[in-house]
This record gives sequence, structure tokens and C-alpha cells, in this order.
Amino acid sequence: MNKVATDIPSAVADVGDGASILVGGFGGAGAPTALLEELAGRDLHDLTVIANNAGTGTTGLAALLASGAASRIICSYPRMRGSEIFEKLYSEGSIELELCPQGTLSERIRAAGAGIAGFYTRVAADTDLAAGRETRVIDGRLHVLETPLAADFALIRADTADRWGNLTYRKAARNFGPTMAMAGRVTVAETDRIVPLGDIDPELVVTPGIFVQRVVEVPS
Amino acid sequence: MNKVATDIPSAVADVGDGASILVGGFGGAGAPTALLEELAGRDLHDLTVIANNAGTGTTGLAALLASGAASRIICSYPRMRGSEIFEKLYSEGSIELELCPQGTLSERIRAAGAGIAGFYTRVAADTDLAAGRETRVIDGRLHVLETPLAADFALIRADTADRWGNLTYRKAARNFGPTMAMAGRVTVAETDRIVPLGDIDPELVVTPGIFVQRVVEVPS
Amino acid sequence: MSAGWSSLEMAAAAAGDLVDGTYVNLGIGLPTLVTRALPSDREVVLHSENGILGAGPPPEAGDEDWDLIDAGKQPISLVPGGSYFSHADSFAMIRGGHLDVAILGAYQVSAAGDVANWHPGAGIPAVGGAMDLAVGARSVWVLMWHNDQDGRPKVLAECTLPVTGRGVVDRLYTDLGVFGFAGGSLVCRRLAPGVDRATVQDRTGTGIVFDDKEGQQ
Amino acid sequence: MSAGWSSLEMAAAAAGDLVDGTYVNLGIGLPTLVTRALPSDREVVLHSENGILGAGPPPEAGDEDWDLIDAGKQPISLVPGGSYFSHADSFAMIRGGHLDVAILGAYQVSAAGDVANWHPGAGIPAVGGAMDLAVGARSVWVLMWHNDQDGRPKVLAECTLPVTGRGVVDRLYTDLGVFGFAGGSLVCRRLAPGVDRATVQDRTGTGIVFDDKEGQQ
Repeated sequence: MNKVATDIPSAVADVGDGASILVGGFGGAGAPTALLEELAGRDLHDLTVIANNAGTGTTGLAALLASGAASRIICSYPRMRGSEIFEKLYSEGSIELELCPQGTLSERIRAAGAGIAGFYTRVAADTDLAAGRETRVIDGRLHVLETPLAADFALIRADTADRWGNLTYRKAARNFGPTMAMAGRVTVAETDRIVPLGDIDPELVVTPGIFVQRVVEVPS
Repeated sequence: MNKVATDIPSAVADVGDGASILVGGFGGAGAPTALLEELAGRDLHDLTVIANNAGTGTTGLAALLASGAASRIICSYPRMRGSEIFEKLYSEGSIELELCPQGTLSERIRAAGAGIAGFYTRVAADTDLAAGRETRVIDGRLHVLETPLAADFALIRADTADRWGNLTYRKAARNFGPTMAMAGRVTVAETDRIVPLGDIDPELVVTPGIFVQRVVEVPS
Repeated sequence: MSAGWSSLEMAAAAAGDLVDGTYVNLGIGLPTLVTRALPSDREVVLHSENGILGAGPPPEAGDEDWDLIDAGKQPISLVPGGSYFSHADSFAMIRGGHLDVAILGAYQVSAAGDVANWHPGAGIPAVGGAMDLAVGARSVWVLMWHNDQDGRPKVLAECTLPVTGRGVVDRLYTDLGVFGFAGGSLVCRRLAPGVDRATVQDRTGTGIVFDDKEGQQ
Repeated sequence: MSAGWSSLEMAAAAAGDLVDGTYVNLGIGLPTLVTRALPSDREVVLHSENGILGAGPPPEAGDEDWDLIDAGKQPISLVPGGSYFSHADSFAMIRGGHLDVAILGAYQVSAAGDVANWHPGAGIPAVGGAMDLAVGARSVWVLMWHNDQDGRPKVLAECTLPVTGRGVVDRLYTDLGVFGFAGGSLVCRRLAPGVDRATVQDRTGTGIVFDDKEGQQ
């Protein structure tokens, strides 16, 4: 078993038009910048991107969006300093936005990875973000039914990997990585380094390799 | 902030009749034996115990059950080699058993800790364990609605703690600990050692202290 | 607008109400000032939604670590006893009622304790973790200016902007004082120095019940 | 009962069908024998429901670590590349479809691929992770004796004991051969040495479609 991809292009070679992609990172921390820019350099179309933000500046996710590859984005916080590329695409009507509360977003992704077909949460109940959604009163309080959010691919950035796909993360670059890794039908991790099998302390593994299909070394 | 209890009795001093208690461990690994035996030595009644097993031999959970303290147990695997104390109580009608699939048990506990009011799972659908339960067809498959399982107390065993309640575990003694810690209104961890604040590498913390109310040093 | 608290004084009022051992999430914007005003005689653990407990002050210029940022994507540090965890675990803390206090910024707050802070009314909205914090934290405090840049009240009988959560705000800190909510009414608990009851009522879009013994002394 | 496979030979038949890179959960009882029969030319990663990936063989006597046990509470070891995680994460792996194969022991299997393995019909039942594995693993294999201790068939038209999961079994390994399920029928894919079609049909409680070219050669 060897999940190490030889280079960046081969790590995401099978991402095609219409694919749904979970993209790790909170701002720049944990963003799989190299994988995103590889995709940005292709002639991709109609991707659905699921990420916390909608990219800033001109690199990484912003580059992918600027390439016109994405027709839809599901995220919690698209508007921030530097999100001009997304804002332009959105105002032109070139990209559809589904806004989702951040914790509901991460929980929907976890649900997909954990085989949970739906869950009830108070978050967003009786707000515009839950307009028209199925609700249920539980213990006297209004809840919204939320559904799992899986994707064809999960692209994440981690710190250390081995050839079985075990991953550790660095500080708060962990963020969405462990959760998205569970929910990608194919999860690809770009990592600072790849070490021999057994070099990662089993107590320190954050994402067990079972959730990861490919790793590629991209030193920062 | 100092969550270190001075001794075992004071760590569980407020456990009273009728309390619900999450009890960590898978077999003996991760079982909070000292805390359980402290409770067994009191004149407690009508406890609800939530645990994977129902105790074996005569120590730990078996001792608590033998003391007559528990009137009800929710678990996945009560019958195993050495579970004679539970079997006797059950056959006498002294203890009520609610059997729950192991993954549904851990997910119900997590739901309580994570503020999820209910979730749908295929597990147990169309089996005797889900008889009479609310169901829903999702994507053409039958699912069961499961509810969160919180408790007044969670008693767990960990490896290393600090005075903020941060915890690490040892090997597969981790099992239910991190999940139950989230779901106890008061979570008490007995640990092999307590180290100064800052001595646990922040990347290695498995249970952040926010989930833990008390720690007590019980060397193994 | 010379009377009342500065932004740092508002933050200090909130910070002073955080007792030892409190787990707190600070929203982006004004609430981040609370970090600068925390009394040194107590341990308050700061939670950052992106997977951090024990968030500490910004590092010296040149020492920034862009893998260690806060919810506003600004470089921070980690205090001894801090930890890192995933977003799913971070929001389990929030949604599961483990945070003692969330201090939010806001566009508007209503007399019933509704808060509106995710949708400016026009343009692209951005909710982030606001709705999770609004319903998940055990106690929700709002820290905001009492009036908007044009002098209009931000504390109203009803929010006119889309709400983040309904009936969730427990305390409100503004430049004019500290407020609570009871029986569907805004209650003034404390007036900022140099602010009188008539002024605060005049600058508020809903009736106020005054219970500000401390502030009047 | 002299014809057919020993328990270890049954386990070897299943083990031989596990390809390199497979993530497998082995139920307690007979399936644990699969660990002894794994071919050395491939890496198969063993999952243990109590929070282990990379479960390895039992340690030498005297080297047991009771914090490192398998689902049957027996001491094991961890192979390089292994990891530890919580029960919630372990069952997220199971329920979420991340395990390639679960090999379960069973009391009964039906022609429709139902499996009964949690309730012996009398006494105290114990479900453990059986129901989670039955619906969660991508492929569910059952490893069991073809008949019970009294010679009665355990492969039936319908399970008479409470089922663990319905229509979930993909393959069945018994002492008499290897079976699949198609169109509501049991399909014999391979006969154990010395077992003929008449014998296996005679010892089975449901009709068999034979597709055992390999076994007949």
C-alpha cells in the first residue's frame, strides 16, 4: 500500500468537470494551495467548491475561482478583506453562493464522513438562512434538519504524512482538514513532509490513513 | 483555575441518588476504576449507568453494580466472560437494561456533547433493537432517529492531565473517554499523572480542558 | 458623543465581568479588544473558532506564524495550557454549550435579546460562526457602539436587519453603559461615566427599564 | 463432518481474498483467525472497533499491555503505521463506509443476505458493534460453520433469530465453501476440498445456485 503521489498533477489528475470539492483551510492556514493552483491551470468547469471562505488575494482558492472553474460555492464567510475575485464573480452572476453557518458546515461535512444521514440543530432556526427548511420542535425549541455534505474530492493541507496516509497538522492549520478528510470520496493531502511508515507516533496521528487516498509532498 | 481534586472522594463527592453517569472504558482499558470503587463504597441508589460493558469480575463497574447503586444500565455489550454480577442482577430483575449498538451509543453521547438534538442512522433500522422507534426513509433506505445521551457525570480514565483539565490517553484506553468527556455535565478524569500547565504539547492534547471539570491523580 | 466609554473602556467593562476560569469566545471586530483589557488576577481561556483554546496576544512584529491565527485571520499566540483541535470539535464546543461566554459584535440588538450581526442588509452576507455562537454559548454578550455612524440607534424594539439568533443576548455593553434583558424589555444596569438616563433613552430605539444603582452613585 | 475446511482453512480462504491496501474489521470469535492466515505479500490494515487501526498479532506471554486490546478484549500489538482514536471516530469510520471489509461471525445467514449474530434467542443479548459493521462496511463477509453443533443448517431461507442487518452480507465463508448472494438466492462460488454439491445442498436450509467452476475443477 502506497498512497504517495509522485507529483502534484498526478495527485489530482482525475478531478473533472462537474466535480464537487471540499477545500480545507481557514483563510490561508491549512489551505491546499498547490493543489488548487494545479486545478486553476486546467480548463475545468462547473465545479462545486465547499470551503469556509471564498478565497482572498490571487492565489490558492482565489486562483481557482478566477479560472472560472467553479459554478457554485458553499461556504460560511465569503466576504472578507481581499475577497475581490469572489465578489466580482458573484456580482456578475457567474457563481452561485450557498451560505451555511460555520459549525453547521463542519457538522454537515462530519455527518457525511460519519454515515449520519441528517441531524437536528438549533443553529439558524427561525432565521433567513433556514427559510423554507424542514424544522422540528425538540424540547420546546425550534430545530432545523441539516443534511450531510459529501464531495467527490477533499483537498487539504497537512504537516506530516506517511505512505499509508496518516496525517498530522501544524497548529491551527488543522481546522477543516480532519473533518473534510472523512467526507471526500477521494481525499488528497498536500503535506510539508512524508516520513517512513512508523515514524509518526501512533498517539499523534490526527487523521488516520483510512480517510486519505493520496498524499503529495509540497514543502512550504 | 485549578481543576485538580485533592483526593478521590472529593472528586465525586456530589454524585447522589438518581444521578446518570457515563462510565468510560472498553473492558478494563480506560475504566475509571478508582472513582467507581469510591462510589461503590457509598450507599447510593437509583443510578443510571451508561457504559459500553456491564462490568466484569468484582472490581470497578462490577463493584458499583454489586453495591446495588444502579437501577438501569445503557450499554452495547453486557454479556461477556466475567459479567456474572450484572447477569445475576439482571436475572433477579434488579437492574433494567437498554441495549444500544456500540456506534450508535458513542454517536448519541457525542451528539449530547456537540449540541445535536437528534440524528438519523441506518444502524439498527428494521431490527428488534429499533422496534417502535421513529423511522424515516432517506435516499431510499430506512433510517432510525436517535437522540442525544447526556449525563449528570462522566467518569473517565486518562493518562496525563494538567490543572486546566487537558487530557491525553494511553493507546486504546482512549476509547470512550474523549466522547464521554464532552457529554457529562460534570466530567471527572482519574489520571496516571498530573503535570504542570504547559507541559502537555498543545498538538497532543486529545481532550481539551473545556470538557473536563475535575481531575484526580490515581497512578496505575 | 464625548460622554461615555471609549471602545477600550467598553471592552474593559466586559472583561471585568469575566471571572476566573471562564471559557470565552470573542467575535471579530470590537470584541477582540477584550483581550487587551483582561484583568491579570484571573485566568480566562480564550476560544478561537478555528480550533484553538488558550489564544494569546499577538506576537512581536516579525514573529508572526500564519498557522496560528484568530477568527479574524490575525496572528496570535498560544498560552501555556492551550490546545489545537479540528473545526468539528471546535463547533462541538460552541454548539454543545461548553463555552461560558461569547462576546459578539453586532449591527443591531432588540429589546427581546435578538441579535443581528451577519447580514448588513445589502451586498454579500457572511455568517461565519455567528449563528453557532448565538445559540450555543451559555451566555451571549454583545459589545457594540450604541449608535451607528449616522447616530441612529442600534438598540431597537425589533431588529430591522436579518437576525442571527432570537432571544439569545444576555448582556449588552455599549459606549453608554451595560444592559440586560428582562420580560421583553431592555434593562439598564450601569451607565458609563458622564451619561445620564435621559441621554441613553434618547439614543435608544426602545423603552429602557433603569436598574442602574451602581451607575447613578 | 470430515470433509471441508478446518476453521483456519476457512479463515485462510477469506484472508486470501483480501487484496493489498484493504481496511478490514474482524469480528470476535472465528473471524479473528483471519489474522493468522493473512498472506505476507500484501498489507492489510486491521481495524479494531475500540479505536485502533493497524492491529497486530498478540504479544509474547508476559508482554501483554492491557491498554492495547482488541474487540474481544485480548491483548494485541500495533504495527508500524497504526494509530489510536476515540470510539466516536472509530464508529465514524465504520458507519461512514470507510472500511473495505467487515468479517463477521454469525448464528445465521439468510438467502437474502440477512445476518443474525447479536441475539442467541434466549438469555441476555449483546450487540456490540455488530449492527454498525453490518450496515457500515462497504463489503460484509460472514465466516461461520455451515451447521450448528447439532448439525442444523445455519444458512436458511429466512433467519429465525433476530437479525443484525438485512440484505447486507456479500460473501459467506463456511467449512463447506464460499458463497455469494444474487437475486435473493444463495450462490455457491467455491466448494471446499472433498465437498460435493449434494452435500452442501443437503446441509443448507435454502436452495443453492451453483456457480463453483473453480471448486469443481
